[in-house]
Amino acid sequence: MSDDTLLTMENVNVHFHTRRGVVKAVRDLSLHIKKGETLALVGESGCGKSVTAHTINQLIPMPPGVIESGSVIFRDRDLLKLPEKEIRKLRGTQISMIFQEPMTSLNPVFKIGEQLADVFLTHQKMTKKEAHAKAVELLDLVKIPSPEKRAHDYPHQLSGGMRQRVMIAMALASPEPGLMIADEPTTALDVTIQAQILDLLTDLKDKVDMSILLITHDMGVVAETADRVVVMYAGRKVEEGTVYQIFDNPSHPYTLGLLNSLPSNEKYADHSRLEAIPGNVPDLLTLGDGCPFANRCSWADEACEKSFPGITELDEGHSIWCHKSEEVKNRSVR
Amino acid sequence: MLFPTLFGVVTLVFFMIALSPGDPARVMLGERASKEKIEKLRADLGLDKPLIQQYGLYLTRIVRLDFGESIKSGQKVWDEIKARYPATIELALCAMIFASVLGVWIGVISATRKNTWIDYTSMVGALFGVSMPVFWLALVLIMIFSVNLNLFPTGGRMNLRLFFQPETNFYLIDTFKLLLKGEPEYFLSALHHLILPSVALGTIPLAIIARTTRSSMLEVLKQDYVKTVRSAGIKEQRVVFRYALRNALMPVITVIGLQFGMLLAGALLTETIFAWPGIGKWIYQAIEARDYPAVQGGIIVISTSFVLINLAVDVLYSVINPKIRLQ
Amino acid sequence: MSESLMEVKDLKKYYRISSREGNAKQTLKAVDGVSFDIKKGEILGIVGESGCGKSTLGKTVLRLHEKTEGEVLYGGRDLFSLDHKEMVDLRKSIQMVFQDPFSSLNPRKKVGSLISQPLRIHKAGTPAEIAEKVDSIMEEVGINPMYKNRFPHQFSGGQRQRIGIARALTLNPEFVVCDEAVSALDVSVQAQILNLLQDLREKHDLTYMFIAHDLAVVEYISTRIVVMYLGKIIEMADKDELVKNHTHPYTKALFNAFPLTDPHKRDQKEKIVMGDVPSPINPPTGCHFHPRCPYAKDICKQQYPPLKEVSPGHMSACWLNE
Amino acid sequence: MNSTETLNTINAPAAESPLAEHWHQLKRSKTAMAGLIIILAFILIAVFAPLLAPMDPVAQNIEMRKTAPFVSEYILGTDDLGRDMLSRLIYGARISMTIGVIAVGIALFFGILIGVISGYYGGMVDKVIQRLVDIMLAFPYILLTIVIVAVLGPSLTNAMVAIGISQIPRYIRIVRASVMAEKESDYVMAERALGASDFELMFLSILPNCLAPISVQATLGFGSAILESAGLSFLGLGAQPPTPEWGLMIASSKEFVTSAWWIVTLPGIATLLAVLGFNLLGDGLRDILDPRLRD
Repeated sequence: MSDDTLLTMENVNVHFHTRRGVVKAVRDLSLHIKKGETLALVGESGCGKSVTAHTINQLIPMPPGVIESGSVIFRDRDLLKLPEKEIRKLRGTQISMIFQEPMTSLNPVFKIGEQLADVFLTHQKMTKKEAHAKAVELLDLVKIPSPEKRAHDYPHQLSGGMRQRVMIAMALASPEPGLMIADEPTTALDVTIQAQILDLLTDLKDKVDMSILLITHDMGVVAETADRVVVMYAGRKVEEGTVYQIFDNPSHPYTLGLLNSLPSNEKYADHSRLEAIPGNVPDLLTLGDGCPFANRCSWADEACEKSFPGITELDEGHSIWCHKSEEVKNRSVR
Repeated sequence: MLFPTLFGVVTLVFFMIALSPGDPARVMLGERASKEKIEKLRADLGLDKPLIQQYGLYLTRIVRLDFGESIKSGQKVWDEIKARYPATIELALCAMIFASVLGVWIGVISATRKNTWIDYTSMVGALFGVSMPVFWLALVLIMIFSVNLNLFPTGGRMNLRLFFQPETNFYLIDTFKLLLKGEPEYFLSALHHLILPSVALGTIPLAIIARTTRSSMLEVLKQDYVKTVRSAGIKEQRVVFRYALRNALMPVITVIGLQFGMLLAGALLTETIFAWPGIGKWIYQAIEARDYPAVQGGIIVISTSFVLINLAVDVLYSVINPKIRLQ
Repeated sequence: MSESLMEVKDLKKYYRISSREGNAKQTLKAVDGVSFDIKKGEILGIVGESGCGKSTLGKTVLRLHEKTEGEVLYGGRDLFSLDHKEMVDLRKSIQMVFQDPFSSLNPRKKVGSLISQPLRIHKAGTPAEIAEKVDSIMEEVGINPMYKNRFPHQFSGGQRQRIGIARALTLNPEFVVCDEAVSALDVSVQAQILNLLQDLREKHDLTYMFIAHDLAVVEYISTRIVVMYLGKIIEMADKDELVKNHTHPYTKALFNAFPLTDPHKRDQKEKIVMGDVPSPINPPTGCHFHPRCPYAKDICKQQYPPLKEVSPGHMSACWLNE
Repeated sequence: MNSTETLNTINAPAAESPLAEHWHQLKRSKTAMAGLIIILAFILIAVFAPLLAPMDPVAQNIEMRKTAPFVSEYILGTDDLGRDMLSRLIYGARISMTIGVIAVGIALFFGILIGVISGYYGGMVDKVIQRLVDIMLAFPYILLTIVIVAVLGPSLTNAMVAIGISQIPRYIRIVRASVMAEKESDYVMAERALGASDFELMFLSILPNCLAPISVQATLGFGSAILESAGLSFLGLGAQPPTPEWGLMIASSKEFVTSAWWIVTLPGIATLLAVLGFNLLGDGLRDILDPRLRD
């Protein structure tokens, strides 16, 4: 990998041991994040995108989760081999995270200024006063109006959008932010607020030198903010490319189906029937080794049921994992 | 909130006693008393008046803390309560301090070491704790520590050989003054007499507090905001004690308040065993003697305390929970 | 213009909110003087952000909540003037599909019993007839009738939503309120359900009131769209007219904020409105939108603008239209 | 996303009712199973007491009084009147189980009825009921039972009734809270939209979904009823001599702490075990049925 790579994930497998059996939540996943880029991990519920994120900062509940194999190299160190203490040091200093539900992500009994200042106090040597000043500075950076006053508010006094800003500020409170993992950061927010938060994230990425791993199910959010996209389905990566490659030339049947299911797709301006993907997401428990999308795919044949396909490189940086790449290509003009 | 509840309590007590079978006058004078005598006493007590009038009379007296006179001793009920209640409160407080401090500590340790032997042992212990009759535990403790090991006195508040004149009836306060004057034996004796009853009374609350703390702590540790501080790299110990504990304590405080109230009521069961001259033992004897004014007064005092404790809990609750404070 | 099926006249639904401390009660005006009508066969989309009252509106027009003021005329009769028996009777023709397919089905009941419940309540047939009807409706919504002895938790979100739809349709209603009926579903399943709703409408001659926060979905399915903000209708027009010629700044903001699925257009967008959605308990004076509106004038701060027709069938409530 | 959730929702293999599901979970909970076994043992002892007890529980044998355990045909020794401890303990189980059933039965019946009405209708009805509950809860419940027995007159039956009555407020609270929560859920709204009647909604739709917290409380309430009745008997307000009630047995052992440990300890251990059984089962049930519901 070249020098501008911040994080490389190789062949990661994550299993959950449940009463009914083993759930292979993430299978053979490899991906990389470059410095300064926003990588979107997109897919529907159960596709393993959140598990992937939690693998990076080691927040997978174990048990029942087990990281079976693979490596996650972040700034030349394998995160999966680091002791808990080191990981904790990395979290908050170099890898930070914001969650979907800003309502529950902040401690209800502490003022937001206190919570922010505490992150500074943990990682840097400074007085309480300095930490508070820093906290206010950050609140200003995430465009919270009258930050000095807001620092003395409790979380429940803020709106959802404001809370998410505070969460972003928490993530930025480190001395050397490297990677911010944003797990569905706008899903719980209203659309006008979502637009503001997405704007803020894009803005900040330029101001603060960091990469963002954006986890989302919303193709619109991806189109607005991502540089590169990894599409996941049932624990597998099925397509990867730049945001333009993915939206201009979606090539995996699943990506294609996903984009075609969107009512906002321009082809439905005439009110025509939506081209929905038939069927349901497969049960991860009983899923075999074949292509997980095979049972919903109109191109699928026996080969698809049997084995998971290898990589097909379509363009520089644009790859799909599909047995039927040729056939799909001939029909996938959007 | 407070006054309507108290009013309700007082009313309920009145009607339950008033409607109970048996004639207090007859109880007081004995089975063989003449009819005239009983009628006269009934008139003296106001029992011949209509119920609603009795109730009005009763209310006006209660407001002035006049609970009437004890049938058995002839003394003013309020004076008897004043002489005895401090003993009960002193014991309950000691038991509660013992239970809260140890209970919260055990609960936190168990929660942070979930599924280790420490956790299992303390939780099995706690389960036994909540399953025991308190008076039985008291008896067993006396049997082991007083009778067999001879470590603690079997009852009473002070070595009877020490001549002691209480002022406030809170022995620890009274004797502390003597301690400062250089007479430590009084204080030590009072303390010595308090230990066994406190442990006996405190064990059940201890178990309940430990269980509540543990489950509340586990719940809080699962919350997103704990994930947030963890993902901000803050040390686990700080996560637990600074961030999580304060949230986890909220239900615990409610339980502590509730248990404190229960202890005051539970005094009825334990004070006789430890020959503790408190209000519980006194009410117990009053019930046996069907001494209604005393029973009435005692119950009102205990339930009022219970209501006040709950009020204090609410206040404390709002101090640590900004959501309630500001709304 | 076809006949109207339901007429809503100046409908208000207020809630008294008591704060924890003290007895100071506040009024939440969830729906604050809303008037519109629904014509037979149309799909009326109601769109707005959280707190705009769209969901309360949906439940109030079905009298699942009691009104505070106003009228809801259905077939000429005011819903709120009906007695209990008449109302139960009317429920056969007005139905609702709920947002959350996980909470809108009683977890303790089997699917067959859930779907047959309305038939049993209204005594619509013998047990055999009911069983037959359940089978046919299950097939119609795409659930194999052999699964009728299963419990809701054994189905996926999309399947449950199909069950919910089946149940709403067993009594052959003519009017169905879909309250965020697809927003809890994954995109690929959402498309299936939208198609199903369309198919059923054609087959059974249904009229929908389709409530959603997702502009794309509303835009796709509706024939006419109502935009709500803090309890009031701020704009209302036929779908194409609203999409192309919306005049209200909030509608503009909404369209603008909605993420497009085209990365090439991401830099061409206008700057979006700042600030939060105010609380419906204490909405701003004058036009509720003025604190966030880039075009706000003095009058906007003082007086609420009337809902006026700006072109045939297109209503908008904004002082800028004057 | 949550992978375990996916499991429950997708292609579940066979029809499994929520109850069957709970039973499977219960079987895997060691706590609950331990509790269940203890309870079953006590129930069996209670039912077959006449067959199991080696002697008449009230027959006195003055010559053999205060015989220590394991030295004579009185396996667990005799009390101060020479009655067989083991037989008394066995018959005591009968009494304690009866107390539990009757007290919990009374509390459940009224608690559910009042709680459902209060929670479902809300408004004035609810306010009045809640005020009364507040007042009842303003008494520590031990005191409340004592007052009720004092009013009714001391006897075992009255003790059971008193315990039942004093437990009612707890059930009202729990039932009301969960009814109020359930009432707001979409499925109730959905069934109302279908035209279901209030009665159907209250007792056929909502109540079955509130059974989780109720059954937890009932199990724990069974244990506390046993404890309370022991307390009442200890105060002389419950069972009267020579009834072999455990609390009464402890009460009459007060004077033997120096001389006969078994008279003191055995009835207490029996009480402890029985209550422990219910608490274990209650804890297990709570973990399974409602992980959020903890005291």
